[in-house]
Amino acid sequence: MSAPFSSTDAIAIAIMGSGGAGAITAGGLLLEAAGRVGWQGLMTRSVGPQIRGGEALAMVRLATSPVSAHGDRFHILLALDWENAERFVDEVPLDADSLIISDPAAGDPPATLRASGARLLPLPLDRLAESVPEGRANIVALGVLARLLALPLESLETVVVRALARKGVNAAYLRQTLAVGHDAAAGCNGFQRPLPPVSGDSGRWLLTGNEAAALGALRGGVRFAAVYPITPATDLAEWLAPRLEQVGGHLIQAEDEIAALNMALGASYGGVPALTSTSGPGLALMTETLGLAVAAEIPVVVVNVMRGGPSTGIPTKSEQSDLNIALYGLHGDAPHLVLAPTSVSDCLFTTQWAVQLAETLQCPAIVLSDQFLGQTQVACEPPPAAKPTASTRVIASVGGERYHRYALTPSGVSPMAIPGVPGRQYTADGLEHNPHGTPSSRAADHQAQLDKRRDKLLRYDYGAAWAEVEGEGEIAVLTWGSAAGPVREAAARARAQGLAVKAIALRLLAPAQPARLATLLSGVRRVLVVEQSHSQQFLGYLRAHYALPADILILNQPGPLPIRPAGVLAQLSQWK
Amino acid sequence: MSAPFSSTDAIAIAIMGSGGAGAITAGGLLLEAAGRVGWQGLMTRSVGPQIRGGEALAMVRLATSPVSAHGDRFHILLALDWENAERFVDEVPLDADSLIISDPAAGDPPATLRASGARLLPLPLDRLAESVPEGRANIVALGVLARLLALPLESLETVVVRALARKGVNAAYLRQTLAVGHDAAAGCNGFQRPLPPVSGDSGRWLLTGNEAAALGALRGGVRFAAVYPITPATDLAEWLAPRLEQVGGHLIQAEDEIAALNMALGASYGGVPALTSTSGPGLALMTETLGLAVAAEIPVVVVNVMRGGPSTGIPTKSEQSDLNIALYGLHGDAPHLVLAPTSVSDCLFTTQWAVQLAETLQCPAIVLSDQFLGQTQVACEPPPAAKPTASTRVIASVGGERYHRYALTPSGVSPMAIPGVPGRQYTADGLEHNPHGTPSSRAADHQAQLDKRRDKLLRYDYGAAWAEVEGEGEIAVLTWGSAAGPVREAAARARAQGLAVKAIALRLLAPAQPARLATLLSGVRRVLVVEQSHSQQFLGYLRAHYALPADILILNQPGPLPIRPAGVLAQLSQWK
Amino acid sequence: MKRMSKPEILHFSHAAKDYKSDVKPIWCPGCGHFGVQAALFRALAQLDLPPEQVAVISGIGCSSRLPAYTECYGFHGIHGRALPLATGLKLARPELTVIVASGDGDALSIGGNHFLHACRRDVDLTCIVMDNAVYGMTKGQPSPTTAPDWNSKIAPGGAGFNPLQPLAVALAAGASFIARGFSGDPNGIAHLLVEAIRHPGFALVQVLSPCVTYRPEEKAWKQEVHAAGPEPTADPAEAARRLFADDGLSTGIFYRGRPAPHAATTRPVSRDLTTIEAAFAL
Amino acid sequence: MKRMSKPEILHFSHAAKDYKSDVKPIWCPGCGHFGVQAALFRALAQLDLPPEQVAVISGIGCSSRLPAYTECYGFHGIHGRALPLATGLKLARPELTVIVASGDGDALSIGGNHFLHACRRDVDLTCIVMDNAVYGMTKGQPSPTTAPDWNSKIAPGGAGFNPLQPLAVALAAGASFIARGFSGDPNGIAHLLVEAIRHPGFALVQVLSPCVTYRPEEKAWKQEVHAAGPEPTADPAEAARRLFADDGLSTGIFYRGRPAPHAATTRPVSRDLTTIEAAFAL
Ligand SMILES: Cc1ncc(C[n+]2csc(CCOP(=O)(O)OP(=O)(O)O)c2C)c(N)n1
Ligand SMILES: Cc1ncc(C[n+]2csc(CCOP(=O)(O)OP(=O)(O)O)c2C)c(N)n1
Ligand code: SF4
Ligand code: SF4
Ligand SMILES: [Mg+2]
Ligand SMILES: [Mg+2]
Repeated sequence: MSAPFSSTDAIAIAIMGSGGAGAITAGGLLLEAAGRVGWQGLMTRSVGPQIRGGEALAMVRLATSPVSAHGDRFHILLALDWENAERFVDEVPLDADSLIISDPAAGDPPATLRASGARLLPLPLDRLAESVPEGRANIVALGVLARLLALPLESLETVVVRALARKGVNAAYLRQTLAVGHDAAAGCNGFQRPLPPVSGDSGRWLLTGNEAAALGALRGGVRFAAVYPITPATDLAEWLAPRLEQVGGHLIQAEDEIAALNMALGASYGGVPALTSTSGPGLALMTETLGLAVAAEIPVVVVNVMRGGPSTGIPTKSEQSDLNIALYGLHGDAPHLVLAPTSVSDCLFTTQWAVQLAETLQCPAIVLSDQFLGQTQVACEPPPAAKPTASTRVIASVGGERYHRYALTPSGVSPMAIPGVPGRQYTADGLEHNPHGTPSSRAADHQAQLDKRRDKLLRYDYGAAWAEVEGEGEIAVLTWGSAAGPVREAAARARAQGLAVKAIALRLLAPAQPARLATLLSGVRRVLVVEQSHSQQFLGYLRAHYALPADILILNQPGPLPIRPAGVLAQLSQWK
Repeated sequence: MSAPFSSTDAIAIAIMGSGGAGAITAGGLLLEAAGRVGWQGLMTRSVGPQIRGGEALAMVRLATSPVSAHGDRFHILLALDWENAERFVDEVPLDADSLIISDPAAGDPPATLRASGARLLPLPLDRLAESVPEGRANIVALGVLARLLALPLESLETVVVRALARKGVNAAYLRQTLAVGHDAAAGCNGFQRPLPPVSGDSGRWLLTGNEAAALGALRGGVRFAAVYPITPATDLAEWLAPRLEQVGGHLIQAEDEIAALNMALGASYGGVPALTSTSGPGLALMTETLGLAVAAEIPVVVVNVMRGGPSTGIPTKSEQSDLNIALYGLHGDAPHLVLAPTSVSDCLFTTQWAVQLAETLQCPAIVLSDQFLGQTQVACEPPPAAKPTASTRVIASVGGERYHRYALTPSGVSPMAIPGVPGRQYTADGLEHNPHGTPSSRAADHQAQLDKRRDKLLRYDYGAAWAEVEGEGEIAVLTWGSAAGPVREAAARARAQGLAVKAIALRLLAPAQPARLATLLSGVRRVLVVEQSHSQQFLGYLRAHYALPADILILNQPGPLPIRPAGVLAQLSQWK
Repeated sequence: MKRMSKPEILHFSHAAKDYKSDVKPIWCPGCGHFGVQAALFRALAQLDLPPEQVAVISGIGCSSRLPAYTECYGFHGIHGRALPLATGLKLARPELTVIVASGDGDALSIGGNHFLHACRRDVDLTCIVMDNAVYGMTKGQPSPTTAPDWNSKIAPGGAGFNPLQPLAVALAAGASFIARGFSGDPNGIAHLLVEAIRHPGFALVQVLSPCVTYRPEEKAWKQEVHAAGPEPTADPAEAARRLFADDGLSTGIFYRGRPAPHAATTRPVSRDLTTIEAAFAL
Repeated sequence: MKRMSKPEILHFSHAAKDYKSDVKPIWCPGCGHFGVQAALFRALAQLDLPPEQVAVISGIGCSSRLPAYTECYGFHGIHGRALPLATGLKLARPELTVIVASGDGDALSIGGNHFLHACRRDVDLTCIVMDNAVYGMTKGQPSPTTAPDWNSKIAPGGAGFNPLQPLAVALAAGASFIARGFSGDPNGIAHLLVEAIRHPGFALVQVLSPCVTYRPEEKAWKQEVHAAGPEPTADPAEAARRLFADDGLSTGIFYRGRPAPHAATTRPVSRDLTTIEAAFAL
């Protein structure tokens, strides 16, 4: 479940180019080829505002151990050209130890990049490409990188040929193009950044967080989905659609997000575990219906892949700023579940768990993923195999005595009848009701049902999965979601520097677990809170629901730039 | 602005009856007649589930000083019949000092009421009514109450005749019916609860909080409204519709709440201050559009009249459970204004202030009223006359140089161009943008605009109106909205018992004012938090944004029953 | 997809009263919605559908209170969203009979988008719109079917907007069964509902259902309604001709077309999860 | 109501280029929306409307990016909600020319309810729906106007639902001006827009606007579009006949009816606030 910190041997490579140059393609192939030799890593893409074909940047990080965040700087920036490079300079921090590879024919790197002091390795990428029929500079570049990283060329050949040959490119030419690049970099001693080969079991999975979340949903038993497209959540649904059909389920594109969630609710009311996926603006449209799911006690899962806000904001960039709406965005007193994956691959486990919790507790669950987690592709160890878990919903079976859908039980959960079962007919209702389900505005019924809906969440034992904890010490870092990646890495570095640090990433955000956190924080005297939101939403949440030591530091920043390990480490170092 | 605590001379009367008995009519006429002789008071209605004509209960409280809450118990319960009385017993606490008036022909009071030990005054209301042509028992009852309260009969005659004569009832008969009741109670010495006459300026206004809010909106300059009907906010719009037309404005009923808020936003973008009113489910539908108002910086006011939640909940009953969604229900980091009236009549000031703040700060403002504040009718001192205040929006005038709609200014507020003004064309946008307004996903632009939108709210000086404070002491009660009424009254009683208590009702909930509250709390060692929500939403908000003393008590309860002064006092007494 | 299968039941006839629950309606005495309730029970009895195989889904409004008054499975959802709830249920559980109970405000105002798309999708649902040209539950505001000059508190002198013709809109949007009834004639509605439920696509049944409290003048509908005339047509252009000339008070089946290609059916499992997961392995 | 009055301007002619801003479109090269942009500029120039008297309001989508590319006042709102934004603006500021720029997803999927009610209300707006039968901005999902068998990632093999006929729906819902153009013919669209803007009620102009990236086959529209034929009719039944027989690729004005009674006008002040407040005094 837990993805350990990125090892310090990690190498970060940025590939940049204008529309059509193939930077993203190259980045993806590099990651895949690296995965095939047992390396692990991730790739995040960044693109310009054009709908299609604009400038693009692939950010790849590779290591021999799991990678769950970007690092502080890039070791290699490979520019296919310098058009619109200015757009990306913020995203590609370099230093004097970095290497810039570019074609001298494309001109000099922009001054902002040169100011980093990075060394320059000029290579005639275009001319080299032209030396091979159908040759392309991005493939030459991959050959170059293979040499510098000590990545076996065969691995690259396999993935490049498989990916591009089906687009009609001649396989032999592709191999030749790679070789040209590989050869051209042969003399570049001193520029190499080899990663050691991985031995032993090197089976790797290649997937994005959105795919992982969708798979988690399938494993959890989801067999119905209704969605409305929205960046950066659409690809989750696009992966799910054909697979749901294959397992006998169904995905429907609804007319809007309100319809999507209501359709999911209808299916779940009918006994079929259901899901929708969306992002901030869509989640905002769903909160009324989420309240219905709370009051009528219908399980449903909403995967919300966060992007920059407020409003339409920055749709293609990551941010952790939907925490508030996920926790508090329902009107009335409406207890529900909020969970957050702590890494790209953890999207699988967390979404599966969310389905199981929603089904068990007859309650909506929101999974807070984000653009980084959702759209970053990782090469990682295969997640533990898990049989698809059956829905754990408590069902009312056929029976004669009067059925009370909202009966008050010790656990707070009452057996739910599924249409089709004789003798169990009832009306699910968002109006306050008595245990039978008949609308009631009496104080006693309101209090009893409010208690029931709260208590079923509070009495449930969530076990250790509620948070991911690494290390021990008087200093704790509290974080969540994609910020957990850089925190994990910073904590490991701090430990290496002799600072005992406990890194805690909450996976279960609601209901809050004050007793559990108190246990984790016993002996902790100082807390650093790390989150990617402008208004310190996570800090506010912690203050509202948990007892924290007096000595608190906060590191928060909005998107689109990621939190980097060095930033976290700098805060921790104040306590050295 | 501040409505002082209810004087201890207050008399509480409940009038109850089945469908068509006229209990609510009688309650309203009693309050109006009392107001005409200078008394103050309030009336809240409670009805059964039937759409029309079901059983009803009027709860009236009268005093010679302002009344802003219901008391601990009722002095008089007048039952026109006992049908469905069980429905209302929770809402009408009685004690041995109470008086039950009912017609012996209607049978005995239910056991639950008799258990209170209240004295019984049997009066043949129906027979008395039959003694007059067109006579009705509820009017007889008013005659009885006039005698017991020492309310001059002429005052009742005036209001009863004015109200019912236009429905075709003979005025002479009405007077006769009142007299019959008045006479019948003549011998009831020992049952009297006279209020002393009020001398001096006794001009009174009779209005509900929803009417007061609508008037505040007009005073603040609102000239456009778009609404979708929802209980208990509909009557705000119904009062506003004809009056907006009279002042040259316009109200439109939209197809749904999303359309309503977007229409208001369109009008405001066009330079016309605009409002919508709704309740929980409608507010949930509006949060996406509220985010647009934040990002595009368009002023707009949403009056949210809270009802029991979650989901459809208890539409006709009061609760303070939309605090979370109002504060945190927008996706992304979306700073906005949230205000709450502290009494029925304060709905006027607070809504007017909300309009002015929204216009000044180019930001949406949510006014959190509730069913109690909105639908309770008060007889009160006329609010200070105020000239309609012009909109205080900073407008961009005609000009030649390039216009930056979202320019970074010291105050954070940038001049807004109004369509029609030449040379100032711009595109309002919910996408993140640079100062000019052009969409941008750059980190620096995002940070700058997030800072701007936060800082304009933080830098503004809200003055003393941000909270309503009464008293001094080491104990403070922190509350908001309609809970302020019983808190005020309990604090006054505590003071009378020698306990120094400071009562603080926050009128401005967002942005939080930690420095101001710290000043108010300096010297305070204990805090009691009072709110009408099941999940302690206000306490969570306080903990998240304010520094509080360690010694905190919380008194929270969901609707539909009101918080009563005795409940607050019982908590305070623990600190005696 | 995990779902219940239609149980083997011993055949027995259901009577209308078997579909009535013991919850007392909150409706005003004389409300048109009582007629719809009675008609629904008769139609279900005539079709002899086991109550547990029927789901009645609604939004919010006086009309939308219907589910709890039936002995079927019910879902009283939120305002305007009954159709997507019902669509999700039907797609997940195609063997159930799914009926939507709605009002002119619920279906045509806040729910208008779902109405449009339910017509277009033509999923096998029966949608009853109890049309009283007013918001009853919120005490008398104009709805999309209200005349422009109807005076109300919120729109003094009238809202000024032309009423929507729900049947014409439904036809244009793709609904494959379109009918209108009058709540004063429960047998007539029962007949329409039987046909609507039997129809394998989206079936719209508008019922003129007077709100005696806020639109007492609608009691006159009893005198004004009249039969639509010729037999239902299967030709959309002909149906359009009739509906564009229609006075809004004629009853009967206007259109019964071929349902659209889409049908809610259970798909067989064609691949197991392990095979699906294998594609992630490098 | 406080509002700007139309300023006395020295009369001068505007050229199409006067309506173009310096913001560079994010559209793909060859996108149909460029043609709509050009047509709008020509129509505004032909009507000689001062740019500051025109407001272009949109939702979200490639098509909805139009406002910032004009030199008019603009509002790029949220997905699906351009029509209510525009309605509020027009009611509050009747003297402005208000134009809505939308797409098939924006106007007909998430925005369907507002579309329905904008038609019904018939407020004086011009609504351009750039229809490419796809969600361009989110990279290629089916929209309400997409054919049932169009294959896409989210609906492999096709979504299976019949496409919506926006013009027929608009007619049934009450729109008083209905036309269709093709983005490959900017002059043709400019003509339709001139008529639409002049029309005093709700004017719908659907523009077939190919998405060259996700629906490259739409480039064939150039060969397939054809003139609608006869003159516009003012008879809804006749318009219905035409639209129900229409192939979706004919261009021209289908319907120009009498706008509905409602008109956005400024009302005179008839009472001051003090008089209104006086009613509260006992
Ligand atoms: C989101 C939301 N908005 C508004 C309401 C208030 N509301 C309840 S019912 C209703 C109108 C019902 O009208 P209709 O569907 O015609 O039913 P009728 O009562 O006339 O049968 C409204 C506006 C609500 N419950 N939820
Ligand atoms: C509430 C919400 N849901 C979803 C989206 C994502 N989204 C943006 S544009 C769009 C579809 C646009 O399609 P269309 O209107 O046809 O415009 P086109 O890009 O094809 O011109 C969607 C679904 C969003 N921005 N907001
Ligand atoms: S208000 Fe009208 S629609 Fe509602 S129950 Fe009464 S009569 Fe029926
Ligand atoms: S994706 Fe399609 S609609 Fe969008 S800009 Fe490109 S061609 Fe135009
Ligand atoms: Mg109705
Ligand atoms: Mg489109």
